[in-house]
Amino acid sequence: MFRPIVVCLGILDMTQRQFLLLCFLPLAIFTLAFLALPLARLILASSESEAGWAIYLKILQTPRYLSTLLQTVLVSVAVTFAALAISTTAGLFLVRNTFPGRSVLLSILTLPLAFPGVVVGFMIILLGGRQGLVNQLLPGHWVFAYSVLGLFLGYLYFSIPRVLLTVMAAAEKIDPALEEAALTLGAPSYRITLDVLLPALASALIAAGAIAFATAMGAFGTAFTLATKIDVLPMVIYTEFTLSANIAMASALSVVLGLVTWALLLIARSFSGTTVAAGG
Amino acid sequence: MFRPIVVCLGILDMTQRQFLLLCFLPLAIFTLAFLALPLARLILASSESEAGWAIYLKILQTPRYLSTLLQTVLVSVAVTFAALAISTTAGLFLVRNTFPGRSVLLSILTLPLAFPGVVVGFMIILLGGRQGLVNQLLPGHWVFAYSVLGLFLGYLYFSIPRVLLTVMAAAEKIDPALEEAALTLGAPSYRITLDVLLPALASALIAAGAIAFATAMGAFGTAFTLATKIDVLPMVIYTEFTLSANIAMASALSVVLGLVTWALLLIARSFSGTTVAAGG
Amino acid sequence: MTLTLRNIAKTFAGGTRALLPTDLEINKGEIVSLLGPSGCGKSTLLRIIAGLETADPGAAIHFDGEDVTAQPVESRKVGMVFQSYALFPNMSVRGNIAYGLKMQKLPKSEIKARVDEVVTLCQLEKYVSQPIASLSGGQRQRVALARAFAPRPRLLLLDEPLSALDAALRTQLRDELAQLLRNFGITAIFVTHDQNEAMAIADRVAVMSHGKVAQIGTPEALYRNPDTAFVARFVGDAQPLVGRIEGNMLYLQGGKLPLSRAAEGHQAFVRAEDIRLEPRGPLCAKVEAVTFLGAHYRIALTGAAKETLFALYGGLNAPSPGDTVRLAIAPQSILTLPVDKEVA
Amino acid sequence: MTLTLRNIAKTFAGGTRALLPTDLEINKGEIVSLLGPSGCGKSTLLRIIAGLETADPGAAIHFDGEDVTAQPVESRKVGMVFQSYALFPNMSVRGNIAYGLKMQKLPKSEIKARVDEVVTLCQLEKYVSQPIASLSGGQRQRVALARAFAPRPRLLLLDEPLSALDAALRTQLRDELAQLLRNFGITAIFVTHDQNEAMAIADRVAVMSHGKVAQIGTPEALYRNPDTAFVARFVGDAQPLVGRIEGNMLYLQGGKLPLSRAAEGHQAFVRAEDIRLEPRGPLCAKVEAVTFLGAHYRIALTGAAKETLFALYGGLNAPSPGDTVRLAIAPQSILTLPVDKEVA
Repeated sequence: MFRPIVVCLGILDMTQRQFLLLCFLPLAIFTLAFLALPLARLILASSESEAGWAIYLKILQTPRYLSTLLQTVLVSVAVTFAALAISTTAGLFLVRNTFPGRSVLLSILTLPLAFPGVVVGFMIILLGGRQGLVNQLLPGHWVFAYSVLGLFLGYLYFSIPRVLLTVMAAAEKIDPALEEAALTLGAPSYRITLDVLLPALASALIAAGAIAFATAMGAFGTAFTLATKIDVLPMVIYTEFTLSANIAMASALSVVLGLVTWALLLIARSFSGTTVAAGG
Repeated sequence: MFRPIVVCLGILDMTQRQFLLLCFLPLAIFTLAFLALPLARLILASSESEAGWAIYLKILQTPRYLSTLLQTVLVSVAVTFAALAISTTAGLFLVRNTFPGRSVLLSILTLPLAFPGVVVGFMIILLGGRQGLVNQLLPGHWVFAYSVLGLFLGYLYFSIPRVLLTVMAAAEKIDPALEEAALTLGAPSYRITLDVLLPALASALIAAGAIAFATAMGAFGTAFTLATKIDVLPMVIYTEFTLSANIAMASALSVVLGLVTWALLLIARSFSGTTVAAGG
Repeated sequence: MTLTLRNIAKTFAGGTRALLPTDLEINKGEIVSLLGPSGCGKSTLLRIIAGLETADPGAAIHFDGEDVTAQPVESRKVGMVFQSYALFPNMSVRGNIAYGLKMQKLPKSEIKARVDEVVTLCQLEKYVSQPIASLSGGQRQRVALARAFAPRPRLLLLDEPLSALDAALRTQLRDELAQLLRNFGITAIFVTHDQNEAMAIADRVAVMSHGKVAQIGTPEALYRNPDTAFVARFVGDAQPLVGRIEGNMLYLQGGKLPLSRAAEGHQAFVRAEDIRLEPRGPLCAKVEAVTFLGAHYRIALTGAAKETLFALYGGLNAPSPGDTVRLAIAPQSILTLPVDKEVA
Repeated sequence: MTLTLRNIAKTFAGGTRALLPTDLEINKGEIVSLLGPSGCGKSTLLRIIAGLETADPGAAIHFDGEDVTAQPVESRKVGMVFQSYALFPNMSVRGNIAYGLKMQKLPKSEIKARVDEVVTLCQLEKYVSQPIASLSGGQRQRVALARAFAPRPRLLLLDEPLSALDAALRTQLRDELAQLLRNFGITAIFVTHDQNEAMAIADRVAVMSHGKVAQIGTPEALYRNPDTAFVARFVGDAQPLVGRIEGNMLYLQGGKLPLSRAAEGHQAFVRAEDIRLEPRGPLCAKVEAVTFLGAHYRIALTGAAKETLFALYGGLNAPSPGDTVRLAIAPQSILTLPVDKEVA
């Protein structure tokens, strides 16, 4: 993309070139070191128990870790797909229709963006906890805050606005003539959605889904506030580190969590084109 | 943008129109309710102490809350500007230069995206804690993990890749002819940076800065893992709620945190154009 | 198919009148162009015929006598080529062309046969399995045409089908498009803002201005006998000869010219190709600038009329800037038209 | 300023030779066009002159005798107009025009005076305080010109200055641009792929093909005496007359034509405007298609030569498709050129 500037660098006189290098190079190196060093330390730390590198094998052999990893992935996948389904439908509706109060509604929809995970967990308890709104209205049966459902809803609450905005931004860019072309060719609405709209949104959906998944995999505040009975990976890492002082295992679990998420982000990026998937 | 589709809706026969409404409207309403209900409950909950709505006044009168709010905002502002400065310099360098291993480097730079705040806090302890790497190399003087510096570095680690990718995506879109035009008009490099590059990046920088600020304001995992001595707002909310069972105050603090962040996101969005600021 | 439009008007939500009540009759197999500057209502008219927009109440659209005014797009059986081509990027060339046939739920073998037929007609054999993104502008245009034509529509509508192409390609593809439309043998309406495109492709041209049809006729009729000054200027770039008309004489700054008829109160126009440099011509002018255009020179002349006149000169030795020359214009080449109220 | 280029070549990193060693001499105040299809190296040559790209070792660029080969862009004092115009969107029109003067650290009063002068020259008075985003394509082009011209460059370079505009505007702004460049009285080089643009604006045209200058000369010289078949085809769309040449006679499918000189082993070309319909013409042909273009008809003819020939017919009553006609071509209108190896 930026070939011409590289060429420019080639023809600047030495003073200017040195000025540029003086500015940029050290900072680039510093940035790299700052980002890579902690990671290297983390990977090293994971080998510093008696088990050595075999600690990764130990994760696979310990049912508690395995089931936690599985649970975390499952909840994250569920949240991702739910958020995609709800946001796509609502997003398409919002983009396709103008009505009074639409911009106010949009502002409300983006409000949850301002709340951290802790507050979201707290909201879920206010709604679905023992003294929660739902339990007060329908007593005795509706305490869901501390179950998988509560966690799921908390994560979903956190994800929907982010996915929604990505979907709406992508939907606004679809050439309206595409739908009109399908209409003149006799396509009914559901075929237009399937054949035109969803394919056009595909890369935005992949990108938004990847971000939702990564966020859910790493969510800590919500899970911690809910003090849920189900283990999620970030909480196990916290427990191993703070309570059990098992630094090597905490490091190893962190590396696994990072790898799973990173791999997914990379895959999503390769499907949806460059930096889209990395926005969040 | 989507006027033609609204027009289409007007000319579809009734069955198709009903089908569309059946699909979209209930889900849109559900989404709205799902996002608005917890918020309404939160606001109501904040008034349910003896103090009533005066609880917001109480926040302003309690030095601990005020200083926490101030501290959180200060750390977040510092992180935002540091992340912007470092990422802009490094990002411009990366976009302007091609060298062997560039794509590997880019992948490494995006790695921190895969780690949740808990792990980031954990990394900071591995580096700057009492048994940390830095303290081992330079014993006795360099335990920074539990101070403001540790928190700052943790947040920065979390923010840099996100800001970096936004900046790079924006930098790649700058018309190279703009810089060439400035060159032919006799502009030296620092003027090109000031007059051409930074203005062209402005909206991306505002958007990325807003996200970095919002993330820092709400960060919990990092702060919690570091078990830092300085209070940040999400931790105070957690403490009020879980340990003191002071639900009203926790709610009021959450509302304040949400409002501050939301206002900032809105301002950023109005400066940088629609949905950019909401990606994260 | 015969198309009859009666009383078609369009007022947008804000109150803007995009189209004033318009009647139009298009015969079977005819190719008609809607020609006009942007904002003249030509695209709105096309979209109303397609069913993509609804006309104001009172309109009537008949296809071969059948009233389709209330029919939705998908049952009108019209093919449409969009300005952006609007090809489905997630389908191959074949997938795009077959889409309309699939929507008609035809058996697979028939879909294949009909796609192959249209592919041959549009010379797309080499590209059938390629993705849309790999096609050039001209290929995309052919695919869009093939997709619109494959379901055998009653009417083909084209919205600025050449404007997405770059200038060099446009002339070449204009002829190709004209040829394809003739081969299809289909009634077609196409919208353009380029007079050359309209004249080269259409049997009849409807020149539109400010939401109404200013004149409709064959290219020759519009060029030779424009009804209004707008049509004369827009089709063939007629230049105003600002002066005084007395009886059948036109008095200009540089001399007087005989007209073919008495035309007092009218405006006189002439086209660049009708101004001749003649040593004994009745009009005196000064050469301002000379531009070599290959087949001829274009000469900017002052002093003959109030405004600068352009003349085309086909000889080898053009005059030089600063020369004084004499001009002649044949009386039948001077168009005398009623004074236009709208300045277009 | 006089510009002398010696041995300018450019090999890209991948080994692609964008430009073969090229020499060029441009006189003071001359407007020269680099004309050619995309990829012919014309933009690369322009960028090397500007200093935005470096030529391969061995090149020499002289401005008025001064060797600037090693000088960086910012000290070469050239003005450049980019294809995208590259106006600074964060500055007003005035800010853009003043930018180069500010970089020269001129006193404020002088900057103001010089900006005002250029603004008047480019007729931008109405727009000086407007933001760039509010300007039309034509206005942007004028601002880009004014910005490049304000610092009084030694040389003005324009990279496809009209290609960002739509077709209707382009002809109009072509004349405006030509006029402005003459008013500036500056040595200028502009790159284009449009022969009409090159001929209408430039004093001399350098036709480029495959990284080298095929021919350089005035528009008339290129049109009337092309050196190669490529130039003949590219400038004025000469059509090949594929047949057999014996002595000064050309034998075609539809008859034989006298040439102005013996040209065995050469290729014959003719332009559409030089083919005349004459009842007693020596060439027999069949009318394939007739297109009305306003000033004349374009007639597609088969049977005369191997490929379809196009002729322009200026009369009122054109023949109809299917008619048999006879054609005449004056011997001096038939270009006989060496056989081209490159097929362009």
